[in-house]
Amino acid sequence: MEEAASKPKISKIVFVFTVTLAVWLLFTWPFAPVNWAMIIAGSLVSLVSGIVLGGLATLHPVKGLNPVRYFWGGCYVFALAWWVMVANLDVAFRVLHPDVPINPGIVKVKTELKSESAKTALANSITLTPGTMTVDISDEGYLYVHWINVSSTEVEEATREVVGRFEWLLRRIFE
Amino acid sequence: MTGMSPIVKTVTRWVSPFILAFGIYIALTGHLTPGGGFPGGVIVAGCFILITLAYGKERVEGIFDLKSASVTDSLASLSFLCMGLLGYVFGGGFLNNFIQSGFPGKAFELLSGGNMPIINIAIGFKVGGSLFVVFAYLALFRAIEEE
Amino acid sequence: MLTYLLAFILFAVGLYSVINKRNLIKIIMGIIIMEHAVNAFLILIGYRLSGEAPILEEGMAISEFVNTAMDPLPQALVITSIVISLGVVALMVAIAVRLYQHYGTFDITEIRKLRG
Amino acid sequence: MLPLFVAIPLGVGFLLPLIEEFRERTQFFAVTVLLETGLLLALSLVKFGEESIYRLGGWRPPIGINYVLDGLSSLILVVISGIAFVTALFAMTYMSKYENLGKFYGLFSLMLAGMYGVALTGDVFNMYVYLEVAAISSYALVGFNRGPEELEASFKYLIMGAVGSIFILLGIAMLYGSVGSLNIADISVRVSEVSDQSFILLSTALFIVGFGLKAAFIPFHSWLPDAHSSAPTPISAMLSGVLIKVLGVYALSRILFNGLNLPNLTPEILTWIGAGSMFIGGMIALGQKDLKRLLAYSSISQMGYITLGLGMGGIFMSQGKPAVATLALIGGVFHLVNHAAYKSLLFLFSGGVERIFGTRDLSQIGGITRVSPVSGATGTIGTLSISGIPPFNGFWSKLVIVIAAIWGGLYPIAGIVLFTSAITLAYYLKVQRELFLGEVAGEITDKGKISPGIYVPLLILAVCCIGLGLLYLPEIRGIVLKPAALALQEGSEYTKLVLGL
Repeated sequence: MEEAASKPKISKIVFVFTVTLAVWLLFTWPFAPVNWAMIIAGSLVSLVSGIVLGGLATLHPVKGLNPVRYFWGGCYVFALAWWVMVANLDVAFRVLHPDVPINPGIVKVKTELKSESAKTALANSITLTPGTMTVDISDEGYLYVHWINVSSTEVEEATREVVGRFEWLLRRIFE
Repeated sequence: MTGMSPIVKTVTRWVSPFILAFGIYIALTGHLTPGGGFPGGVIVAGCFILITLAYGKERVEGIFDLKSASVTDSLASLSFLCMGLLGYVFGGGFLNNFIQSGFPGKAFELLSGGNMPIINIAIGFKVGGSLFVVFAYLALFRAIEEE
Repeated sequence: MLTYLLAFILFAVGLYSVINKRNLIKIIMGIIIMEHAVNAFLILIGYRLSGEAPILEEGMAISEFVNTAMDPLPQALVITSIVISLGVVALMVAIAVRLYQHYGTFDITEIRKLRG
Repeated sequence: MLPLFVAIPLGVGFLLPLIEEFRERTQFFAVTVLLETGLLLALSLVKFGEESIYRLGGWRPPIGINYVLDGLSSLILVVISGIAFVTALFAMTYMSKYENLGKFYGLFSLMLAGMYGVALTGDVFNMYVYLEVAAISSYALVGFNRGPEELEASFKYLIMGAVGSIFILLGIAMLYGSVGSLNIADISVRVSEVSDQSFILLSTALFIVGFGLKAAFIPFHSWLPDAHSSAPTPISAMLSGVLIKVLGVYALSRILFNGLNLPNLTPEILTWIGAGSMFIGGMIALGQKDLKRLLAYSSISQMGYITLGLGMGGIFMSQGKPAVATLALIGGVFHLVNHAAYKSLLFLFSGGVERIFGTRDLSQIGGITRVSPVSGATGTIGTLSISGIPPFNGFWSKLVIVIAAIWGGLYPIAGIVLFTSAITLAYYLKVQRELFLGEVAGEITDKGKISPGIYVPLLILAVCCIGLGLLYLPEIRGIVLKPAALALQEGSEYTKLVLGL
């Protein structure tokens, strides 16, 4: 699956170069009066970064240049923020409730996502949401999630509750 | 070393170009902002150490292995020394700023430091190379012994 | 005065660890604690209440800079001493690992072929 | 010119490991280092006797770092360069069978760079940095063979050295906190104006402990015999001959005499530390069986003489006896030069002995004069001069110290010096009896190993041992030793030179 690190393809180099340069320009913002020295330095640094680390970059760089994916990525940020807020209130309610209605445990869930990036984003999203935390990931597409209020230990049921809401958006972004 | 779980690998893949660029940025603008050669070099070395830890020794071999790290180390220190000696020849004193300070650009711009950015870059490479060598000798100790 | 006291307590903790512990790693940690005590002491010497970072910004008068900036020299000294202590600690750990390979233990009472 | 002293060894030190990454060229490394040290020796001889300062980066002294060349530092430069040259010559043959020689010579050059830096710099923190450069290289060099004992000695040396460095750094921090300057000359101006002298005294104490650990004064000596006997022979010669003097006594006396203007009680403490090191080191050396360990303990004892001379100089200065003070300081500096010569001779000789017999245990070897007359003769000269037999150099410097002690009225010190000389003679007579005069004992591993590459350096040092006694002739003394002693005694001259007041 992983290709040889020594021979990065040109497309990968271009992809890493573009993304790094974009971030560089965002952070230094040399445009108020145009600062050519900063822009040229940024291009050189991005080129170095692309040549050295291009081999590690995403496996399908063309996908990374598709603007539709970035649109869904933007949507995902807002959606995730909403879910995190809701989960926050839920956890706060459980903690402040006099009975402390929690039922912690580790459940096994299954994901339909295939690419490594999508799985990583999913795992990180689950961890970011209060109340759930990814513990481990297996090669067959199973995630082990620590859940503050285990409502079902069945794989299908737990998958629907924990993973379901992220999956459809992530599939549009990464696959 | 086989590396870590897919999550660590993927995140490493995502962030490592930015870490590298950030390290070089810190070293490059050492004369304008806090930072300089040493922190920048540490960040650059951290990037490669992260890749080594996440992917294992084999993966990093084509990029930045032990030999290229020590060569970088020596070359960077030699170039630092050369800058000092060039100052001695042209500027009248060891490490003198022989490119006039503030000459190409105005003050508070990237090219205003004379020879400071060059020295900072040399220090950055030196620190990055030597830190990676230290890491490689300590963390990959067994692997090197077995060869 | 509190500065001096704080640094000395930390320094004494490190020195205790170097003198009194038998594990190589604990001795190395003692050295690290001592170095950090001295570094903290140096930084605190240059501290000034409600001072600013010693960066001369565009359009800043020199007198204003002198009145508000902290002393940058101890910070330069500290970063140098951090670099040096990095080298020393790296060498120490490397030698400790080698010693462990030879003797199979980190206990200095069992690694005692040479007599002082 | 002065930065070249640091820049050349630094460049060579970085270049050799780089070349080694691509090709292993043993003799090339050795020849490069030999040329480097030869060049530095020539430079230091050309610069000898000159008084100048060098402003690094063009900044004027209290702000920037400056290099100072005065009587003492130019003498120290010659000593470092001379011993380094002879050691490099010796290592060319001796080390040729070892591996990783690029790293060995690289570290050797870095150690040289650090020592030159300590000798030249006029800034306390810069001195600390160079001191660490030299010390870290020497830690690595002690463990160069990577055997268990070498590593253990290296670790012990490393811990003690690191603690010493931290003490020095704390002293520097405290000094900066109370005086507000790092330039030695500037400190000597400002230190008398500080209202609260207690922190100055505290930092003085920290300096004495820290540099005492580096110089192996007697309560802090435990690392030295292990480190100096475990290192490869050329490195033992460098460590005992130069490193402990430059890093320990020279740096300490530079800061105390020129920077802090000798705070109260400091000269007395130095004197008694010197006397104690001298006496106890000699007593322990008497019982040693391993030749290199005996030499190492003898180093502790001889370092005591140097410290004693400098400390007595301080006492006489504070008592207002400048003439006696000069004599005592000359004694200390003179003994420093002499000890560098004969202790490196003896360590290189012990390497030759180890090559011949395959062991350093004194009871198992004997009759070296029959096996190798040349190296036997040089060894005899070394032992005779270290034990203070009249025509050789060791006698003259000890005589100067004793005369200074008696003239200044410190009779107990004079007594201890004389008694320690007797002890020194005793343990070197033991070495003589076991090593030179007895029958050829033990197995002679390979006679052919004593090649010219081994004994020519020994011969050079032996000639130095005979010739250095001439330094005390009044004409030569006025050029060589007296400026060095006056550099310590006349702190105001140093300040004037640096700050240009």
